[in-house]
Amino acid sequence: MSPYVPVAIFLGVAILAATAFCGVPGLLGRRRPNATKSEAYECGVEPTSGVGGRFPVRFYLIAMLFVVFDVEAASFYPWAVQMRALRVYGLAEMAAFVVVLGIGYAYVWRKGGFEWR
Amino acid sequence: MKAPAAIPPPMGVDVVETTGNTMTLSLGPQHPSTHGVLQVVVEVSGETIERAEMEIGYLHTGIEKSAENLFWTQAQTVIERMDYLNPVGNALCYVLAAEQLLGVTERIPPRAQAIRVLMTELTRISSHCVWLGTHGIDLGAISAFWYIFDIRENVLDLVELAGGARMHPNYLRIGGVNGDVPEGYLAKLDELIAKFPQRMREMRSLLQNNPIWRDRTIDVGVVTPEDAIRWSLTGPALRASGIAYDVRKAFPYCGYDTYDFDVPVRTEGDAYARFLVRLDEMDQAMRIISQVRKRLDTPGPIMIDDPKIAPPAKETIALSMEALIHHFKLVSEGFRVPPGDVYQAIESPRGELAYYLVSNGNNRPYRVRTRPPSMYNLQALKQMAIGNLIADVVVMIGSLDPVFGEVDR
Amino acid sequence: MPSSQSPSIAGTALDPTSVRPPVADAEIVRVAPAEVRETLVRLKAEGCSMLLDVGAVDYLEREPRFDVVYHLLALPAVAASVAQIGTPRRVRVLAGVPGNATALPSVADLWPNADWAEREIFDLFGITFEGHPDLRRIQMPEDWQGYPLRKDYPLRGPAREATPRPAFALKSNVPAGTPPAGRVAAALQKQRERGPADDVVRDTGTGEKSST
Amino acid sequence: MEMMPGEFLLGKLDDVARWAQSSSVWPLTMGLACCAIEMMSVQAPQYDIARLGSEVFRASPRQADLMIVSGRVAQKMGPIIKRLYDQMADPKWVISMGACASSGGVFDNYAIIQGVDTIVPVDVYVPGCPPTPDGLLYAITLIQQQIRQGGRGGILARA
Repeated sequence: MSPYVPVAIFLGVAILAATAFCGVPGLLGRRRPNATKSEAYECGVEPTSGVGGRFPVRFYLIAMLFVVFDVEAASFYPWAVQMRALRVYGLAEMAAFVVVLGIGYAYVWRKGGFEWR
Repeated sequence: MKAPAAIPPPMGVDVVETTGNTMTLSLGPQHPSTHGVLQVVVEVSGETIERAEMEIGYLHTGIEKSAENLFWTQAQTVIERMDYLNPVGNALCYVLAAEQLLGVTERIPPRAQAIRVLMTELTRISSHCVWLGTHGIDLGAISAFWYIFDIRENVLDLVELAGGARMHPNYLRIGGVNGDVPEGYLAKLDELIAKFPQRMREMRSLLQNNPIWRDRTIDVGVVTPEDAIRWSLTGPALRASGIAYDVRKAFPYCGYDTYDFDVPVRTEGDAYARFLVRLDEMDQAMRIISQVRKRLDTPGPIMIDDPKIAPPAKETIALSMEALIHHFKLVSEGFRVPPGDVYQAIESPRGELAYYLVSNGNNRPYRVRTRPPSMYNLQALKQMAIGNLIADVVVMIGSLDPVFGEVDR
Repeated sequence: MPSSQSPSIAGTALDPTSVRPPVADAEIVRVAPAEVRETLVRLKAEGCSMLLDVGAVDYLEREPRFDVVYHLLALPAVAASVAQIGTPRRVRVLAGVPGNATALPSVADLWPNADWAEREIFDLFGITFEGHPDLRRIQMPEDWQGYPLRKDYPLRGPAREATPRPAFALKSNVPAGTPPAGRVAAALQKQRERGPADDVVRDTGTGEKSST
Repeated sequence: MEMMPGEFLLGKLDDVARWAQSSSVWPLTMGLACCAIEMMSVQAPQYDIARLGSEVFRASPRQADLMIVSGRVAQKMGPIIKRLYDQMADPKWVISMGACASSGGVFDNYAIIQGVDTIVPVDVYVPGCPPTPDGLLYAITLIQQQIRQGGRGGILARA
């Protein structure tokens, strides 16, 4: 029994639960569509302009930067849990990771990527 | 393979915005941050607002038309529901205007005036509590809402104990007050006076030096003194821009010139200044209440002794014929108010609330025109919102504290 | 009449603004509609910097029929303390507008806060303001007919004024002696069947199916 | 649902669904007038609507089950409320809070719609002007009672 069976079971249960929670109410729930219900909700008034149109690029910029630094923060968790076991090697590895990302952070900060205007 | 066109410049971070397309959004009548039924149609390019158009009228109740079809005392019921955060203030302004037309302002017993001041200041504190709670929620400070509503419940208990209802007590009358404060009331009032400073310190420590709160409110919605005058802002919005105009000091009524309290003023004119002015106003209100509390020790009449206006005491009706006649006339057709028009202003938590009352000698008001401070304060948002982010507009609406029962009347 | 059944006893004064109550609330300036604008410009130059409010009143029998009332206040336009402000000068300008020519020059350019006030007067009284940036209804829906705050506009709106109030609301208009009907009769009948003795205490246990 | 000897709870699936639906009725954030301020007091810790599972006031009608019409309904607001009600997901309930929403209240005039039940089907009327927070809490328990005892809701009620 390879050590990865528990991981597979865990993954299977997670996917099963997710589809169950989303799917079953969809199947058993009541369907009463009407014209207004399918329209876009805009605070109670008729929707004015279509949602199309192009978004300013600042939104994508901020989204990209967020993804980068959020993933960085998320990758601390596995290390933090096993900090005792990894001892100095883990610490050095993590420090290098942080320094590399720090350089990117400083670059974006100086270039004004965080300013909204 | 054709050589590619000129290689575009490296994607530098300082990107120049080329297309100017804007999106029209509606912060509609049903929106958590509009403090009621206001629709702000904003034309947005990215997050910055190019143009803000406000649509009101979603709570138009025709109060002024209803008041014209009710007796003088009955009209106070609908008028009290205009600014539902400050019901006693509305009733007070209407009652003072009617008394001026009747010419009985000097004959109102001092104890009635003291009770009126007490109820108005209590309602001012409860109104500022609701403002701070909702303003906090708009900026994510939800704990402020929980704490501040506890203070508000204590204040409303006192209003309910004396007036009979939490929000619209219908406690004032033309000529005085409906009934004296019950016994044991002054003891509960002392409890609140003793507890209040500590609770206010807690509230101040929660938000005043909170870095997020300061970042979100400092330099947001700045109003210069000239703009405040041009847009006819009054109340905390005006005093936060440096002009210390307070109707209680400029045109004293109800004996306000005999109480000593000072008018909090700041000069920055931004949302943070309005926040500080309102907090100081709550402390000043409590200072007035503690002075009124001393005056309530001396018993005295609470209604004018003119039988044409004040209904006779219940027990005298069975005994004396005149009392029965006065009671019958007052109940069946109310009293007449001599013809004339008057402009009576008071200091409501939102600014100068005033009634332009016209009577043609009938037993019903001929015209009750309200000067709605919220409407004029809210109108300034048209100019303040241009060039700001949508998140800042939410802060501005909260700091102007509009109440839509008063904006739409 | 929404709540009081008795009709209003007739008022005495045809023009209430001509009778001055013993009240010093403001200086009164009555002008003809033609010179409203220059009076306001003059007053603004004299220091009445804030336009407190613009209101309107409909005196149905009086000629000119409408009164548009401007309330002005003299406040310093710079930071000022309570002492410096003292008791500022308050002026009330009354402009009599005839019923057939209901038009006035707008002052929205002098004071921007007049924008909504004038729109509301147009919406509720039908008085138009020339030169107003965006004169349309503000309180009532766009397609609303009639001007509600006029004295000849019925209180409950033209549509509902035609339908009489439901009978149970006006106790006085049910002629005496008519036998009770509908729910009242049913309740009386149930009372008789139950008889006076066992006054049923309403069972408020949770199990009971609530009357929704 | 009753307790079986081995600590098992047996009950129809519909009852289980109704029990779940009734214990978390999420209201829509829609405050109109004075009753909205009392609705806020119900949300505040002193009256604490959280005890009934309804403390989550959803801003969008898509995620709300209960529409509390808290205040007077003006002529301009009528169509807005109809649209919001239509855009709420089924099953949905309506509480008409206060005299103004239920019957026009003290404002029997041109500007107020005389009772919100001319626009949306109302399940519970709350008397009072404004009703005390206890009144609203009792109204929400009535809604929960309706759900548990076979009103709209549940899983298999297709219609």
